[in-house]
Amino acid sequence: MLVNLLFYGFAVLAVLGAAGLIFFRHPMNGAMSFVVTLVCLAGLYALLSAKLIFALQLIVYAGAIMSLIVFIIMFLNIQPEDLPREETKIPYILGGLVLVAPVGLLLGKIVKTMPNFSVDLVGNNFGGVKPVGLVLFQEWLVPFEIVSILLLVSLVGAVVLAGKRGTGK
Amino acid sequence: MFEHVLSVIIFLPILAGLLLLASPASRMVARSTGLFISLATLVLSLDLYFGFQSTGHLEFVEYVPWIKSLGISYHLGIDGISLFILMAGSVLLPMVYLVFRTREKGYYANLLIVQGAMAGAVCAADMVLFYVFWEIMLLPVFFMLGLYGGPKRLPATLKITIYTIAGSLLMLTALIYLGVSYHAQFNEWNFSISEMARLNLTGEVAAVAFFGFMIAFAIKIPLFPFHTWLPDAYTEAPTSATFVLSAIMAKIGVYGVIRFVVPVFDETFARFAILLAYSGVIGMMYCGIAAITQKDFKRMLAFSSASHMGVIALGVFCMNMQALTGSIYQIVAHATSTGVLFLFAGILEERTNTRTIDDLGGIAAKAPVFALYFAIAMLASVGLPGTSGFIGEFMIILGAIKFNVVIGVLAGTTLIVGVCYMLWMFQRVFYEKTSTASENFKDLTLVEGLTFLPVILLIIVMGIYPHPFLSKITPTTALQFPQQTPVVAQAPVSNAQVSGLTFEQK
Amino acid sequence: MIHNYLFLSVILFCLGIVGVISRRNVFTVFMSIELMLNAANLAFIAFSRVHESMDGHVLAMMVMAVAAAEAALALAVVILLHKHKGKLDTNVFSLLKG
Amino acid sequence: MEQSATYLGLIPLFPLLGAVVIGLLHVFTCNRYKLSEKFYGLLACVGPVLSFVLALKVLFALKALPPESRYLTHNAFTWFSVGDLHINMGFLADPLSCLMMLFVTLIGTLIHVYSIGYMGGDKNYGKFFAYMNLFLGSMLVLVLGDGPVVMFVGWEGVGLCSYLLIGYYSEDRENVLAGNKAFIVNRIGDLGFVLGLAFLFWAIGAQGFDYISLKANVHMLEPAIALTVCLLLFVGATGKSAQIPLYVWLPDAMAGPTPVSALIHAATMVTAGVYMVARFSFLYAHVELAGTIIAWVGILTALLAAIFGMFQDDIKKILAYSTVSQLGYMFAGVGVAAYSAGIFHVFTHAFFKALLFLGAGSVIYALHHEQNIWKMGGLKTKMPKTYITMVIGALALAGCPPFSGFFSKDEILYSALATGHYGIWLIGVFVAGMTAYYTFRMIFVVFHGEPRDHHAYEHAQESPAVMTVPLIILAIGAVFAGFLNFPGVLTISHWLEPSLTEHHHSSAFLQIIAILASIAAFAVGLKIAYGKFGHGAQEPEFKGFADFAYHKFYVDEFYNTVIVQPYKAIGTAIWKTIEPNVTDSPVKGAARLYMVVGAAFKVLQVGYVRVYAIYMVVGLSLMSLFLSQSLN
Amino acid sequence: MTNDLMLLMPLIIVGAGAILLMLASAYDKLSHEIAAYGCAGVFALAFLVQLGSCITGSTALFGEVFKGLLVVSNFSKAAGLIILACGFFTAMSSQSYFRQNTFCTAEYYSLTVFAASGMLLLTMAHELITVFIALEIMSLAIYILVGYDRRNVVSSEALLKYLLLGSFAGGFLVMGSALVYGAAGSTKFPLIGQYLATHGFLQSPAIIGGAFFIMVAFLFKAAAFPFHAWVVDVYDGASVPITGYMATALKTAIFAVFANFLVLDPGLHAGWIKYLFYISILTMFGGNLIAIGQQSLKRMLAASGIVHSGYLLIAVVAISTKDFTGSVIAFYLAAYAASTLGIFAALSYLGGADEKRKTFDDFKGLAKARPYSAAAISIFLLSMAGIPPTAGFMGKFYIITSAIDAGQVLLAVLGILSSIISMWYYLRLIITMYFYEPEEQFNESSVAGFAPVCTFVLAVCVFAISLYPIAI
Repeated sequence: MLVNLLFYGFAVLAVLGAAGLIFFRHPMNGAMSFVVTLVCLAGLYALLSAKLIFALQLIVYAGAIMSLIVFIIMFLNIQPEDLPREETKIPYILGGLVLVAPVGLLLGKIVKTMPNFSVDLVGNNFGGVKPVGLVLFQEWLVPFEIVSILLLVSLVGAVVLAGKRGTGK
Repeated sequence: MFEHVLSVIIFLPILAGLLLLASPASRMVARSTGLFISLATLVLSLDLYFGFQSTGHLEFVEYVPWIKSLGISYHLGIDGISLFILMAGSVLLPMVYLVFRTREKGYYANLLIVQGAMAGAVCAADMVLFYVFWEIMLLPVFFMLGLYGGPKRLPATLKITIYTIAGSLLMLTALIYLGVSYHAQFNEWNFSISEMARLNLTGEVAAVAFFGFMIAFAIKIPLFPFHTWLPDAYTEAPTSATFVLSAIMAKIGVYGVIRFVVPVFDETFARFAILLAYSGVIGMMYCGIAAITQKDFKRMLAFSSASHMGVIALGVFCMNMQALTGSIYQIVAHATSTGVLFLFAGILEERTNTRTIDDLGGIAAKAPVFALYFAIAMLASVGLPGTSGFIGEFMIILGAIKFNVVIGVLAGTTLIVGVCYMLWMFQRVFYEKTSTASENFKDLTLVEGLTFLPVILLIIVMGIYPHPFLSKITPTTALQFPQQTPVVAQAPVSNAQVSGLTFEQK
Repeated sequence: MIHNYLFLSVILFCLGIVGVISRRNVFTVFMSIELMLNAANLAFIAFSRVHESMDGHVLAMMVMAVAAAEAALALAVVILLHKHKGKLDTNVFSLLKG
Repeated sequence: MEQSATYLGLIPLFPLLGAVVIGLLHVFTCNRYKLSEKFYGLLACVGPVLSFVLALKVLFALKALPPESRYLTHNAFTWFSVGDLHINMGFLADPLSCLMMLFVTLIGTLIHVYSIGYMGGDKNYGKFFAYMNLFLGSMLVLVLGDGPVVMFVGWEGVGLCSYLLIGYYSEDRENVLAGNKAFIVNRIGDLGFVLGLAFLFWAIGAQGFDYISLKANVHMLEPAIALTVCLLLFVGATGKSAQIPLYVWLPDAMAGPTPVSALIHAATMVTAGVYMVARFSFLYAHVELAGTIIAWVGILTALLAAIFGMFQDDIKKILAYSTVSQLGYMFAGVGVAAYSAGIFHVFTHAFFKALLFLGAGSVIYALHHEQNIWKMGGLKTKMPKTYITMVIGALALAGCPPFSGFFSKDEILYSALATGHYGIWLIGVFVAGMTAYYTFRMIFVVFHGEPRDHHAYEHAQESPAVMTVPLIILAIGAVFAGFLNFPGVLTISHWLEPSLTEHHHSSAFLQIIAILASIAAFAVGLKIAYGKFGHGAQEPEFKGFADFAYHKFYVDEFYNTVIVQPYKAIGTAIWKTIEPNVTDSPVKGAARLYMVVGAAFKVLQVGYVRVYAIYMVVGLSLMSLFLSQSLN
Repeated sequence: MTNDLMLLMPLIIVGAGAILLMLASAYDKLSHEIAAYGCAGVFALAFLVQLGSCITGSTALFGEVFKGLLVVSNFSKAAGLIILACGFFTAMSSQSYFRQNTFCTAEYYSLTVFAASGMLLLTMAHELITVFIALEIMSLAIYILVGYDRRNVVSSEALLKYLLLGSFAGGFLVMGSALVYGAAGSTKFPLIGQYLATHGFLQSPAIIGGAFFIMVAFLFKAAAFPFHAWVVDVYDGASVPITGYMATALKTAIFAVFANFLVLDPGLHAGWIKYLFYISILTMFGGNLIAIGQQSLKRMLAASGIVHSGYLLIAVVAISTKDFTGSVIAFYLAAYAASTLGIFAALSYLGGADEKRKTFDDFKGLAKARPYSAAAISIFLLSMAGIPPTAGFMGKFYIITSAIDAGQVLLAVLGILSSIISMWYYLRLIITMYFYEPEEQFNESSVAGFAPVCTFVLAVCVFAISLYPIAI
């Protein structure tokens, strides 16, 4: 019962946060409300007894990535006049909702066709660090490895694009 | 007579042309190379001609598998139909190098390439190979027209190129459809032309494929509604390109009809033959009438050429042996008459710097030899008995009557239509008072005279003693219509023919 | 009820899409894309709960990693653009068209 | 049984070779140095003379044969042979072609000789004789051909020659236009001819397409086709022999040199049509209707031409119309199945009409190419030989007994009467009178009375012998040719029997009536003419019907406005209007559409990244709509 | 095992080479010329190894090593060959390109190689998340290369557009894989295939939806119709060699993985034919219509790239799921890559400093000034237009054949129609080059470099590929 209450609480907050992300004019506000969403998602992960992911969500997403974004926003110290004047924001959002509706309906249909059962917390160390780590390094070695390449690339990219550079030799 | 003579005939000019293009050769070198190569080709094809057994089937066959998985092969061979188009090309093209001097390297190189490509298209016994050469044929014309053409050349170039390529791409689809349905029916891939006759094609898709081929050929020939690229292209193109287009390339369109459409799509063809025949006849009259009031004699010849092609195509659509043989014979006759007329037009243009008929006059008095040659070619093209033009035209009309009386009668009018514009043009250019433009018109030089002499003689010989030529054609055409007995003078006339005729009377 | 989780992820996903197509602020657009990824992650976790297998968790981790990488690059781009125009408006950058 | 005679092939070959030789000589020398006229003249006469000799040889060879198998053939080579169509370049000499051949070569020779004088001083002397020889050769091919297709070769060949010779003085456009007219009108006829051949071939041609086989198979022919073939072939004849409605080219053809008019447009070529009909007598004899149509067309042509002839003032035009009129007689003859009569008239007509033309030529020559009879007069003292010969010719033409014309014309009228075509007979007699009238109108105006143009009169003089001798010979022919068909003597109709399919009527009573009628008509015509012009008369100005007739009923103008101009207009319309705006419009439209749509799509690339995202989502949601349809 | 290692060798070489280049580029002494040679060397080496393994013809599923996440098939090898060749020629033409454009550093080449490694992974990947990551490796590298000219706002704009839309599409890919995972309980192709074999495609909506989202991502990268809008701008903004690289190598990788994904179950393939049919038609015609109006050469080529994706989609529609060889796709990709790279190689040395020659008119009369280059370019254009005897013709021929063979006659006909439409803008360039008088002398004799060599090598390839179609 408590689980359901928690779920609904998190869900509503998450949706609200997402809505806020979309609505707020200033990216800073958007970022903040997005953080709310992320935290709620972390809670939901916990409810789904994914302990490791719960932690990662909080640390990596809500922690690292968002703080990075916020930092950049601050760093560029955007004045309101720098922001795009989106008079047509609301119509666009409504139009967007209409446009997206079919996709949502499709997904909803799909979800309905799936088996449905109650999720109660799984006791044994499902989703704990050790088992997930085992799965990761036994089954999913290749993605893990190539993710490192990906990070490398983005590193180089960040350097190349934003870093200092003398004009080419 | 050695192996691979066809390959040599095809690739010798092409390679020579490419080499010329790649090399920094001078004009003179280019011209003499072209002359030499084309003469060599001529020798080879004469050798071929006299070695030709006229069995009615493919001869001098070369077969090398190309794409095994699809049964596509490098497969060459000629029969009575292709032989004559090949010969026409080999015999006529050397003249171009002799007649026109002041041209650039690329001009001669392109001529060589187009010669080889046309030979290839005619000799190809595999559909894909045919298509390849068919497309290559166009490129040199494209460049000659665009680079060395008249002032309004660009639109003409675009029009002919896109028009033709559109047609041939449709043909490509149809051709692949044939190959695939062969795969479906006989469970093996094969693209060889002769095999396709085994297909039995029915239904609407077959009809569509039929039109895929037909439109491509109709554009090349060109048949009536598809001829609109012709006047501009023929007029703007440099003379020898026009010559190539009218004398040989158009014929390859007809050849395609004979080679693909007639045997493969027999019943579909029979279904639409009447339609096509009408378009041929209408085209003949339409272009013939349009020709009469042309101011520009090259343009007039363009229309007249279109008009003649209408008749030739008609001969194919009439689906009987006389008409078919007639149109094959007419192909050569037309190549020798109208083609040569285009060359003469080029000479006129070179020496008087005008193409307007009314600026000329009295040339007959100035240049009797030229006038004589021109007159003979002209009379051949109006189908005067005793010239090559008559035989084919007569047989086509004969066959047309057999095929359908109305069409036959309309086809007959070519006798009148042709003569109207030709005589009028001849009068205004060669007779009457000498005009300022033709005041100091030089007669043909000795070289030119000797260059044209063989063709002029050919016109007459083919008119007076055509039998040896026909005897090489008839075996093949006889195979096209198995129900008709080949050359037997005393074959009894079947009542079916007579009654059919009387039926058409009612 | 597992469906609720899935519906939630669907809703978040759609909101992400809406954000992308309705906003001109570069940051907002980026965060909307992140939102979509998170929605997907939620689905992963939910499904792995359904299947009682932990593959989904691993996949979610991978997605996070990719998201991080993208974010890094994206922010670099934002800085770059800000250097050029001092604006965060995507519509400012429409020199290439036609 | 079959008789082969190789030398048949030589008969047309000699003139043709002559043509080639002379032609090449002329072409290659004319602009550098001139060969002497004598040389050309002699060279030109060789061919015709040789052919004439061979023709005589043929005559005797034929006489040697029994009548029922009286023909010689020579099969030179297989011309072309495709499927059932099997055509030899073969020659057939039977009494009919032998007769034609004889007078063609004879008159041809004479006119060649005459031309040597007449064409003196012309700069294209060689060209002229080349054409003449070419003509003679083609004419002989026409006559000797053993089948319709070979005949067609000659048929077109003579057409070509007449075109070339009419436009011989090619500097001024009128002549060339006249030549074009002749050739094109002939071509219209040829269309009929070719179509006729086509039908004939598909009907019965498969067993061999020469006269003998056709004659053998003619019974297999359905009536419908038979009629079609007959009429189509006759269309060809109307073109070549200047019958209604295609006669218009012949008067204009007088633009050519006079010997040409004499040889081609009077004696030989124009009679080819009659010859053709006679040739196909085995066919026409079976088709009553066709015969009747031909007869009526012929007689009406005769009438019309006679009317025109009465009001002309150009001496050659008068003769031209008389030719048309006489040709009308001939067709009336063959039309009523009196083929021998028709051919006989061809024969006699050849002599006296050639004579008249050459006479006229000599007058024109004397007056330095003056052709208007109202500028002549009183020449009989100046040029007696010409005068006498021409009077003889005139008498023959007018059908005065016992000159040749009388016999042949009377034969035709008699057969018309005998076969019950009374209308044709009446018109025939009437036209005979008119003939007498316009012929002697010409004679009187030209030779009697006072000279009208004194300057010309002073310089006028008798022509040289090379011109008068042929006149005299022809005059003899004109006088005596008629007796060749005099009952009792060896008759031409008897001689022709093997090669014609006809049956003779013999009714002394009708014979008498016919003869009397013709004589009366002649007398009346002569009387009127003498009354009006006997003592010299001034050029009358025409009014009313006369004026209408003087302008030839405006037929040329009619054709011009109804056929020629519209034809040209259509031509212009096609390439100026229809081609770009109708035929080409799909192509142009496609091109334009192509560009327009291209521009439209360019607009869609707005460059806003959000819009691109929207495109994506639109596509996405559309597809997901379809998908959610397809689900469950 | 060693054999399997050999099969992975190209990937390893490329990855290692990329890292080495990256490290080496830290040294200032390393001029980008040398980096170019190094990069080309890496590609060449990998290419040769790949060629060797092609000849041995052995394949591996890596069942126990990588749990079947990577699979080396003949198709993946062929695709890999094409990708490596593209990389090689790109490196070479960049070497000339950067003699007249100065924003190059050595990282450029390392990123090129990184991208290649991503592409190779993509061709081998048989698991959705691996696909996603490989895709991202490739994309990120390409993003950076697109925006490499930092001082040039246009290229930054291109980068922005590509990055935003690219990661947007990535989001769909992830969602799709999540759904597939939800239904099949795994993201490995073989297991998905098993699941579908037992349940049937149409009976499992989640897979339908998942596959739908995944395909959206692929179609985006392949620039299929509703997702094509970015292509023209991005290609325009990117530097010439990178444009060529994107147009060829990236497309190859995408179509490889697309085909691999579609053939994992006949039902899956059959289910999508209906949609792919319309998408391919729209792609062909949309691309054509965009290309018509273009003045800039790069934009025209970009649009024509869309059209060629349309043809490739025809091939994808026509592939047979059993005994899938992918030869048609591979051949067409090879033919297309040869001609496209050829043109971009030519542009990269004819383009002039800072790509000053962009539009058609800038190349007026090229034939007079540089006849051989003009001839080469015409050959490439004719090959794209599908005129025999060029490779493009054979490629088109195979595609049409396979389409008709698969009963898609209408699709074949429409494909032909679209190539008729496309004739105009190819011919237009030839006409501009040949039939006009030159307005300038294209005399950047200083920038010979390797690009001209590449151009002619590729021109030869265009014929060689068509005359010996070993692919089938």
